Amino acid sequence: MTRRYFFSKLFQALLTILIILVMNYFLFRVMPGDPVSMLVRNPRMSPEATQKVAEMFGLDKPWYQQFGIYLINLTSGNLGTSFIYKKPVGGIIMERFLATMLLTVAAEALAILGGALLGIIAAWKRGKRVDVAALGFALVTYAMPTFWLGILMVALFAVTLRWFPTSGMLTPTLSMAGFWQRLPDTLWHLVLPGVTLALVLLGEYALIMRNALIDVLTEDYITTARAKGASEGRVLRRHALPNAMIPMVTLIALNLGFTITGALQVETVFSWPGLGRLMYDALAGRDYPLLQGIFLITAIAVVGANFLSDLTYRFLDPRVKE
Amino acid sequence: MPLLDVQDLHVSFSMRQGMVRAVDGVSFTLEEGESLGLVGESGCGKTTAALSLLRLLPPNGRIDSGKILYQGRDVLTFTAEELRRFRWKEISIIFQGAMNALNPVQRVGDQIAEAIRLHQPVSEKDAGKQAQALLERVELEGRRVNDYPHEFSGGQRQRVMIAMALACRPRIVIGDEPTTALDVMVQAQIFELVESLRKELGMAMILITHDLSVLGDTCDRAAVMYAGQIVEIGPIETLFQTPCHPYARCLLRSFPRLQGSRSMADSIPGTPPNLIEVPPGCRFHPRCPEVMAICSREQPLLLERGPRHSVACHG
Amino acid sequence: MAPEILRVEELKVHFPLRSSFLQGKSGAVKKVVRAVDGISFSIGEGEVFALVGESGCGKTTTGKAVLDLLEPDCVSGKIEFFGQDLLRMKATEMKQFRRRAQMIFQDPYQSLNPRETVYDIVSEPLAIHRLAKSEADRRERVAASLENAGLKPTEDYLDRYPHELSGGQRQRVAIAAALILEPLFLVADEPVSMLDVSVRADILKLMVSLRDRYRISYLFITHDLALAWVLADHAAIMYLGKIVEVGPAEAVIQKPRHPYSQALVEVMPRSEPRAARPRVILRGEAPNPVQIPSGCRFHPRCPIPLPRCKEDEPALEELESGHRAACWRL
Amino acid sequence: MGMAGLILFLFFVLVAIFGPILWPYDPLEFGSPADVLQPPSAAHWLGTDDMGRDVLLGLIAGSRVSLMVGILATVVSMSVGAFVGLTAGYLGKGTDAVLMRFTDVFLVLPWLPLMLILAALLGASLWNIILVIGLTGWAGTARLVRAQALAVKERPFVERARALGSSRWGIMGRHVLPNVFPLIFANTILIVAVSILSETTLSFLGMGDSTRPSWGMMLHFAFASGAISNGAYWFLVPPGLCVLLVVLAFTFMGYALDEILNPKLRKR
Repeated sequence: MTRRYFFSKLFQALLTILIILVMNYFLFRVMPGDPVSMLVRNPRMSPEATQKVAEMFGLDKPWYQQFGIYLINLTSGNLGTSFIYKKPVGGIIMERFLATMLLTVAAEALAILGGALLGIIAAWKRGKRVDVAALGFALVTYAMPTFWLGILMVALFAVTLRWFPTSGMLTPTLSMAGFWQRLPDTLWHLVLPGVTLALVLLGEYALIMRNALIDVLTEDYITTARAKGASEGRVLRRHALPNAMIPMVTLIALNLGFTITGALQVETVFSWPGLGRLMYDALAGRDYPLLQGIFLITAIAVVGANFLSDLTYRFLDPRVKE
Repeated sequence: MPLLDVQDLHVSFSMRQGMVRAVDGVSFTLEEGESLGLVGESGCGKTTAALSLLRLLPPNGRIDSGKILYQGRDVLTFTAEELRRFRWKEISIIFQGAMNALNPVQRVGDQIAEAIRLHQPVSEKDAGKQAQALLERVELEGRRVNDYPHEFSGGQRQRVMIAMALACRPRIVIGDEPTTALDVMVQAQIFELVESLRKELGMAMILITHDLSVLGDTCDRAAVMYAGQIVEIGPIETLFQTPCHPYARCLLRSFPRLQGSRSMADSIPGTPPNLIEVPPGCRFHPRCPEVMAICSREQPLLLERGPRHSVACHG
Repeated sequence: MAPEILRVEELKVHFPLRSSFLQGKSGAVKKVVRAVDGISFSIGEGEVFALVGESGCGKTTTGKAVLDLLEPDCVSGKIEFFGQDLLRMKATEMKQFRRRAQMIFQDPYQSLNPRETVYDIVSEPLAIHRLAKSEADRRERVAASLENAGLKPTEDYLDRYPHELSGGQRQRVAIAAALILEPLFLVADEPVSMLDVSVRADILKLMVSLRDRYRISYLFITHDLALAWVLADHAAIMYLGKIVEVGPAEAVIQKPRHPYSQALVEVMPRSEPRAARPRVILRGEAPNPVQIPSGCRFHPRCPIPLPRCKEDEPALEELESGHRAACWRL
Repeated sequence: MGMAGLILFLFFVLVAIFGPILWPYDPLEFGSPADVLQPPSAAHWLGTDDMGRDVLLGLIAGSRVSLMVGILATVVSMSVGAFVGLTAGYLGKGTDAVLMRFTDVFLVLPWLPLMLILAALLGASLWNIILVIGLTGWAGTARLVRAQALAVKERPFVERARALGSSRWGIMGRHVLPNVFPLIFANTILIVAVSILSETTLSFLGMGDSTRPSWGMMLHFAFASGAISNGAYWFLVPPGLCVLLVVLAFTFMGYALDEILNPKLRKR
């Protein structure tokens, strides 16, 4: 059963990636205007360069051949050449990917822990002042534009209070220093962007945790646990939480696309040298191959993370079959 | 001294519409090894009364007054820790819907073992072995300790629930409609199982149901409840053969039987009162086929009519 | 016997078990749920025919099948309504059939659209079949139907929503909506099992009175033998997709011959104190209709099996006039 | 809570409708150099921006853009989502499987890069932005509508209607849709909130229609002109606050409606 579940989920993930590949490809074909003229929209390109680009993309061949070439290129890690960096897109993205991962994972971990904790407290003190405050906090952070929260954080903690650096991932003077010197500095730089992204996610997690827990606490098996003589703390830990985690994991999985989106914004504000910052630059230079590559990589990362969360889900909820 | 002595119990719920007096002056006793039925329509307060014995009311419920004496000690005065040790060790419950009463994400063996380990200093391994033995006792395969609740059928889940209820060898088991939603055949199996285990272990039982006739197989005595109060309580034979309260008679007749005539009994007219504003006098009087003038004025007291048989009726 | 209105022959309902995408490719044998596995019966005019059995025995599926409410490719056999084969009806004939055959559902809390008023609900069949000549005619018919279903005065009910009614009243609304088409045949699937005890008798009495007044026939589906006993003219006991015993209610319920029917009758609760009445309680539960035992499908649970029960499946044999049972012991 | 949301919403709607009429504002007309990035004063209640324009006037003009994009984009995504969801839920089988796989892809996609690419390719006009936001945000609605349609389809009253002889489309129109609609409605309002946030983000990243500046675009200019390091909080805070309040208004209304229209049957 478990193996079948694993393969069926893997199959789904691969199918999703395939659909994304197809979409990514056609995104640039079905749009108004032919691809060449679209590429020419970049004013800095000469006619010769345009011709070169057309050949490079194989635009003179029929579409199915083009699609085949695209797929073959992809499997060999060739995502095309960036207009502005004049380098292969794959390499540029890889350089930045780790920075984004660091930010995203740190923020997500913080948000899950903080959100769960806040949700539990709110549910436990349902209707009390703590609950109302938590609810209000969750709604406000949810309603804030992510980048704006980032701007406020920079303005307050970096510019005014000078507690944290305003931007980047590393103090420039340390760029040649050893790893153990750079690590604390990078973590220092990570605080503001990490907290910003975490705050945006945290509110919704807290809300879900609270509602899930409140629902679970009215279930009959909670009464059973109490009747068995379990203490309130044990009821919460052993019976309520494992069940309340199920909707939480669903939300986290569904939210991954949103997390990436948030990360891209936060990176823009904090000049964090990840994919978001890269995307901002690519947009400014209308660098389509680069944009396409970023879209593809983030999409695949999200699908991969979703696959992992499906496996976690199976672990949390034995009722899930296929 | 009876094993359990409930005296003038009052329980209320605060609802948006007002205070619901779900249990309004209920008294009964339970002897060691005795089996008592608690019968009534839905909403009459029978489940609330039973949950109160373990102080397991939902957050909006409150025990307003009364005494629940277990072996002479009032359960309502227990500290949190005393209460925790009292629950399941002394009184356990078999709930109505076993699907919801079992934790869906925990193996049934672990759930049974938890009940044991909460009250006895045994190792996890030994508790697991005991859980397995308990499952076999309720005629399930022992290896199913590793299964999750959704892998059992409705009847089997109820067996798991029974195994769990017996885990600490309590003195009293409460069955809250343990066979509702089960087929008649499974229902009979469950009652037979409970009966034999109860006899074997010498436990007392409180069985809650809306169908008086199922009590014949299991109970020594029964109490009929209406609108938060007991209207008649007595030996099961007496209730079946010569029920005194008009409501008890109506309730008994409203389930058609295989034996006897093929005619259908009349329904009880009207609906049970809402428990926010109960009718004055006897609560049953607006629906009573034998109503008298006094019934709307004075509330009848639960008075003894025969050996261990009491009725609350002016008639 | 009264003229026959419904005749069912060798009705089978087999649902394919949903297999996963990968499995389907591997060419594995498709599993099938044999919910109804070849049953025959007939219902006469003005007759109440009770189909009794435990959950999962196929009684509800049978009820839906005879009203053509299932996926057509799952159903095989013959269902004749006034001699017309239901499974081969044309669209216009089917529309006509829908006027004549109706269903009353188990759960009155779920079977009425919560966003419609009583008037909307009861008048809907008129709209579907374009029967009302005018708005006044429609109003009149709705009122008459509500009155027939015992909801008086009708003005009190017309503008109310289902959630404003009690369970018994809702079931009456459902009955009124069925009655407005003047049906000849009603399938009643556990019509009182979700209702409070105190109102059950009223609904059952209403059903009987409609039978007496309009000669409506019923297929009455229930798990409760006692209800079949007070209501039915004929009764059939189902076990795992098959009818194991059928005949006049008097015979089937009071003198059951099949060991399963006997066990079912014996475990019915009685208002008797713990009498020393001997009774056989069958062990275990009915197996899943995906894996039906060989031979007599009841043999693994039968208290008195014979060696041949494992191999050969018994057919329904006539014991006395109209009373038939399927058991090798008989 | 719903009331507070409604009042906020009405306030912004009034501003959006009448504000630009009473106080016309041309985003292309720059103020005098002396007015660049001035803090709030009697002449300019909320100060001026990097081009010397009045921030308050910009806010008023931006309210119309933000609300319009939010609501129209929602109409687009709701239409697509409801259509896909209902079709999948009602037709079932193969159609359902294909549509839902496709929906799931859209559901997990990181929508910001997708929106940016689409906006860049289509060109950043107001209508394109509406289209882009609408076309990337329909998946959640489709899932919700499908789930609800399936749930309603399984309810006995639908089977009862079939037994009465109702046709498929008759059942759809009379029984399924009216019971799915309230849920869609509450969800719609929540989607407006998300759409407004999307528009703000797109504009902030420079993908807005520069002839119709929204709050997001004001923030874009503020950020790009270094308002953070200048301490020009009057340029940074008000547009963000407006977004926050409008989104909160829609969120409040959405939750309140959800509560009214879809009361969960809580146990006692």
